[in-house]
Amino acid sequence: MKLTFWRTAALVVAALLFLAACGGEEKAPGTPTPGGARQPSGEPIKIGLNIEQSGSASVQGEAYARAATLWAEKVNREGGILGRPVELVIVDNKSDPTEAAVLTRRLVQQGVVAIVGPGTSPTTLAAMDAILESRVPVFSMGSADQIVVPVQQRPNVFKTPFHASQNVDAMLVDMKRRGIQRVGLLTVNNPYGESGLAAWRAAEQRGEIQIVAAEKFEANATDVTPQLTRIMSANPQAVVVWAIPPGAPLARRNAVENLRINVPMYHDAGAGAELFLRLAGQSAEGAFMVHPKTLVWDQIPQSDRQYQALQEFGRLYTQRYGEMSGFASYVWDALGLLKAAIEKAGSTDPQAITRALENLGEYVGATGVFRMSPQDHLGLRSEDLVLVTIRGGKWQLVR
Amino acid sequence: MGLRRWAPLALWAGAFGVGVLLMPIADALPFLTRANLVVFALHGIAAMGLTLVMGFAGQVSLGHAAFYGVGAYTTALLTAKVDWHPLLAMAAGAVIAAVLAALLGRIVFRLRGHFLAMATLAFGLVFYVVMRSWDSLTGGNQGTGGIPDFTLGPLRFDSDTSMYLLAWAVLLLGLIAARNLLSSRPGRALVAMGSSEVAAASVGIDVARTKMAVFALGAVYASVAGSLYAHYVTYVSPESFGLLPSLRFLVISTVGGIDSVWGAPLGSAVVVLLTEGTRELVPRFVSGATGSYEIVAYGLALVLVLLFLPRGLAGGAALLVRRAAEWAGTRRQPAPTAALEEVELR
Amino acid sequence: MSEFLQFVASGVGQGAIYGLVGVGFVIIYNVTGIINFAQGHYLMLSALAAVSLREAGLPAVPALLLAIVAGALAGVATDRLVISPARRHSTLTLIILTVGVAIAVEGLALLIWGVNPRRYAPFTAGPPLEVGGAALSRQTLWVLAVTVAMALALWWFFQRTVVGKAMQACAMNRDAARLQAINPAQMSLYAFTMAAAVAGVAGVVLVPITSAYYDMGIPFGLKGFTAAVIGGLVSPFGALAGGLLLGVAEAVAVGYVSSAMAEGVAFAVLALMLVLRPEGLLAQVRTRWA
Amino acid sequence: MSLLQVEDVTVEFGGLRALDGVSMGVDAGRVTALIGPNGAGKTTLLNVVSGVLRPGRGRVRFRGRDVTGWPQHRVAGLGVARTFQNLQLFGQMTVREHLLVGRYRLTRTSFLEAVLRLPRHFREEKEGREASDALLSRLGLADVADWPASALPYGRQRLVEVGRALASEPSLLLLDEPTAGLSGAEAEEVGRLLRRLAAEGLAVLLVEHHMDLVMSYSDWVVVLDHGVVIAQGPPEQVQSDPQVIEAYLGEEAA
Repeated sequence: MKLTFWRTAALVVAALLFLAACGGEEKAPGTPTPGGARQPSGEPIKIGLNIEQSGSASVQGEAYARAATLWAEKVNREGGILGRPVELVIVDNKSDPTEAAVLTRRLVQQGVVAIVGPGTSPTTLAAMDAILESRVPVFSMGSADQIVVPVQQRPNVFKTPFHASQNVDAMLVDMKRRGIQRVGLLTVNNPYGESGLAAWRAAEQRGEIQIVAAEKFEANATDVTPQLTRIMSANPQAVVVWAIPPGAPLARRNAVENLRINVPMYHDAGAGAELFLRLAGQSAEGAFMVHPKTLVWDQIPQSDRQYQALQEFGRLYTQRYGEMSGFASYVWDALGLLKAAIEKAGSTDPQAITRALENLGEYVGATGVFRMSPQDHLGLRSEDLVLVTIRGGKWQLVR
Repeated sequence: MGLRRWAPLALWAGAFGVGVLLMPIADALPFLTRANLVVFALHGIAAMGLTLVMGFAGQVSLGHAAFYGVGAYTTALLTAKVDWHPLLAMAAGAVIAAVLAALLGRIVFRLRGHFLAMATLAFGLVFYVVMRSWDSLTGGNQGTGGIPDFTLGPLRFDSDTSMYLLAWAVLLLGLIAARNLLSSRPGRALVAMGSSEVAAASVGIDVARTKMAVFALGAVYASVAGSLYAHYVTYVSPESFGLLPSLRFLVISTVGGIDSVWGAPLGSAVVVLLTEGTRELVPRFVSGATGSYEIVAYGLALVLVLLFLPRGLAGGAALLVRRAAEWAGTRRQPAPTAALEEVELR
Repeated sequence: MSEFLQFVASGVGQGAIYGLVGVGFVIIYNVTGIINFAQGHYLMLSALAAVSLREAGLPAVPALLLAIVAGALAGVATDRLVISPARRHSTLTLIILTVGVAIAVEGLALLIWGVNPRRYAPFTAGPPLEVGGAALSRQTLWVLAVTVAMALALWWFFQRTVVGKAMQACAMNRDAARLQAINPAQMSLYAFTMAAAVAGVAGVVLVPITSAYYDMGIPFGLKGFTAAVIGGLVSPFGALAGGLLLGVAEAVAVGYVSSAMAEGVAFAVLALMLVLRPEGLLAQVRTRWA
Repeated sequence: MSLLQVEDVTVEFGGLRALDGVSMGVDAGRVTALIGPNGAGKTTLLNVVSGVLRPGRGRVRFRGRDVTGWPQHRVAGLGVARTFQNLQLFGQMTVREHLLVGRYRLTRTSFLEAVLRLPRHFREEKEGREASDALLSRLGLADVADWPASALPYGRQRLVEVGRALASEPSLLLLDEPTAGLSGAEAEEVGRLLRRLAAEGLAVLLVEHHMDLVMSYSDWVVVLDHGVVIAQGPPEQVQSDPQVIEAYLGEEAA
């Protein structure tokens, strides 16, 4: 058969259908049945989502989009906000700083009352000018401290993920308990890893830890054995990996399979929940991770203040998507905080929402207990982080 | 005399007016904002530099975003950290970009074939890595911010509208400069070189030097656009100056057409319309469509445009005008359409 | 010493992959004059297809073979749907067209597989082998074995088959080849198919080492291109050697220079190569492919 | 001493000798013709003189200055202009623009002066326009001054190339088969033009196939065969040289 244009086109279509049939993403069983709450009515409240659905941070963006969709369904099922339905305007900034800035302006023009996103530090910082001009409340899921600090210059900017420094503090607590004083750092060479590295350097300056080796690797690396070799030659008592998938599970595999590293390895909350288990396989056993309680939502005792919030989020999310993500609760809580603030303000005026957020008091979310104030646009404490490990292919709460 | 002198001025004033008219159009279209116009103008300026390089030096550059980055980082560092005037910082960026380009050109223009493409690729990537790694200067992966607004005397360019008007004015200045250049001794040398290097050399044109000069000029365009970008976003990080932005400039220039300096703004407009248009339209046809559909649509649209308009939009438009003139029989000049189609880039 | 061996062992494994991708660049560039930006995307397609076919329940061998075929078909499609209809356009336009293909293919992969990376189990389970104190994972051995096999197969193809010789002729002089009744359109189809197939092979042997995800095409394409240029962009074997050199240089740079700059070291090597030895490391093989 | 002197020039292409110890001279005010069978090395010699090729051995002197191996543009800068056997016109440029490009070496306007439209640009444009208009009417191209050169019939395209070369006001003009593809009448026209130019003091080196033209319009003829000068002298003398006749007959017989 001679391959003409049309024959090839037909072949490609067939191949695509075949791939789509067997390659499709694992999707969990259908949506939960709608509850009996009254139907929201009136003009919808528009909330913008400016997230990284493609590009370098797409693993995060995917979780953000899932959490947001799930949340909007739940809220609209339960009567909306102020009796009005919620409409999400989700846009993909392609992990591109410029697009993130432009899309912030576009969302404002489309009349959103608040924006969730951008979801990384560089996209947020690039959009900062647009965010400040927009005057609508904006929740970022970026980890860098300067997104909300100094708060006087960030009147309408909030964030939901713990500061990198808080993750470090939580790890340090456990290290002190084990008598670990010398650590080796392996960070991904991008803004995400950089924020972790900076937090560790700060801890070292405070004299809380000694960093004996700090190596970086590219986000798309296929082998980080050389970096780990370097780190181990400095004799650390523990290795800290600051990265997201696929880098984090790759580092774990290289360490265990190739180098048989026998010191404790700590990962940060970005390492990926079930994704980490899937990608690291057997090698995941015994790895430590500092994480919000969402990862072990079904192991948290009823006595915990977050019990309710975690049950609701954990159940809905895992039922729908079949797995948990370390990033999903940031958007879930950002939207929850916005809903609470709109209800407290009794209006969708952006300024009023911002004021209400600052005076919300305690808000118990899945990520942690938020205590936002005019001085603190995050409001989380590192005590809300837990240490988890992997046993028998499952996340287990250590403490 | 008076009329002849003022006619071009009126023409450019009209062109500026066209830019102003784009604003209500963008406002009326649901998927465009004035922020898109800013990006359109900035990318148009940078791509114009690339058009000059590709159209006249006949060389592909895969690292154009690095020069965009040189401008952006120079402005960022000089205005945010040492408080230089934006114009001075912009000039400094342009000089640095030109020098870097000249050095690079000096090395690679001795080579032949696609080596410039490769060398610029390598240069762009090394620049990207340096921006990421030189923490103390550039802020590394975290980028650097706190860049003040662009000011010009009493004027402060702090909104989308003012920034767009500024960028559009700069774009027109860039066009004027390019057209001034092309209709003069050094510009004719460029055009000559672009079509036959051996014949150009035979009338005394130093081909290597001229290529180097046009490469430096292209870098200046990119650098100026980068400086404006820094003032607009007020924050720069390496992500904006890597391989993908370089490819984007390449796409803009090619789609617009490299035979005319008008190609760059045309191409930039098309790329903005394609990205934003697919973002808006695709979800209407495919319910629940997310980012991935837009990317596919964008890629396919790009392929289709190039399949049907291989000389880009400017080339296609020129051809259309010629054909129309021929058809209407109003031709005062012969129409060498065949020759136009046969001009090949080496 | 064992540290150094570890760096080399890691580098060789990565470098073999770069080299296999680079081979595709060389084949397409020499036969058609095009630098194909979608080259790394064939690797991505095959890697993801392998995961999906395995998950769909196919045994390993047919799954891997089918995945390679899928990658090769993507090459066929690139040529027939995009390159062939645009044959008369300038080389520059053709290069940009491959950029469009790369964008569309990446979007399609995102559509089909989503953003999350996928894993594929190593071909053979078991602990890594110790070589002079350095650990060499079993999958790395697979990568090396397959690379050697590919090198032999390529040698056989270009030296012993009619089509291979015709492609070589095309590479040396396209006009002369045309005079010998070699159809350039047909050669272009073969070039794209082969390049995609070789990248596909790289993709399926690579997945177990790392994981498969939709945007792995650009980084691997870039490294493959660098490998091809180091090899002089004239010989598939130069590209393989260039890949190995690049992989080892990167790993050694991690060990002795700076892990943050390792990638920069690779590209600086590329830049230096262009300035000092634009004809590539293996200039003497310029006129012959083997 | 001749204006142009070629001494013992040898050029090899991968073991094949295209030129083998060629020596000759070209004088001001004369039309010198370079003839020989196909593949004799005529264009190669032109390429060596104009700087396209660097000879393996031998010297090229222009006005007594050793210009061997100089890059093309520097040789051109001294006042050596040339045309090409297979036309090398500039894409979509008009006829007048071709002439303006030809004046490159006579002008100085820089990138900056052009972009900013400084006085030198206007002055040189004005001079350039006047000079090229004069040259255009002289070549009979005035009526098509604003046409794209590529739209002209072949014969006039050749003339544009000559015009471009003349625009640089050279002292040595190298012409590579300027009458190829021209009608007899057009060729005659070119011949008369060359005589007039020589009369004005220009040195012309003409590579030509058209024997009638060579014999009636040149002052001096150099015959190349297989890269070697086999004869030179006034046309009538060369015409009767037995070696030349043999070389040409050999070609015709083959």
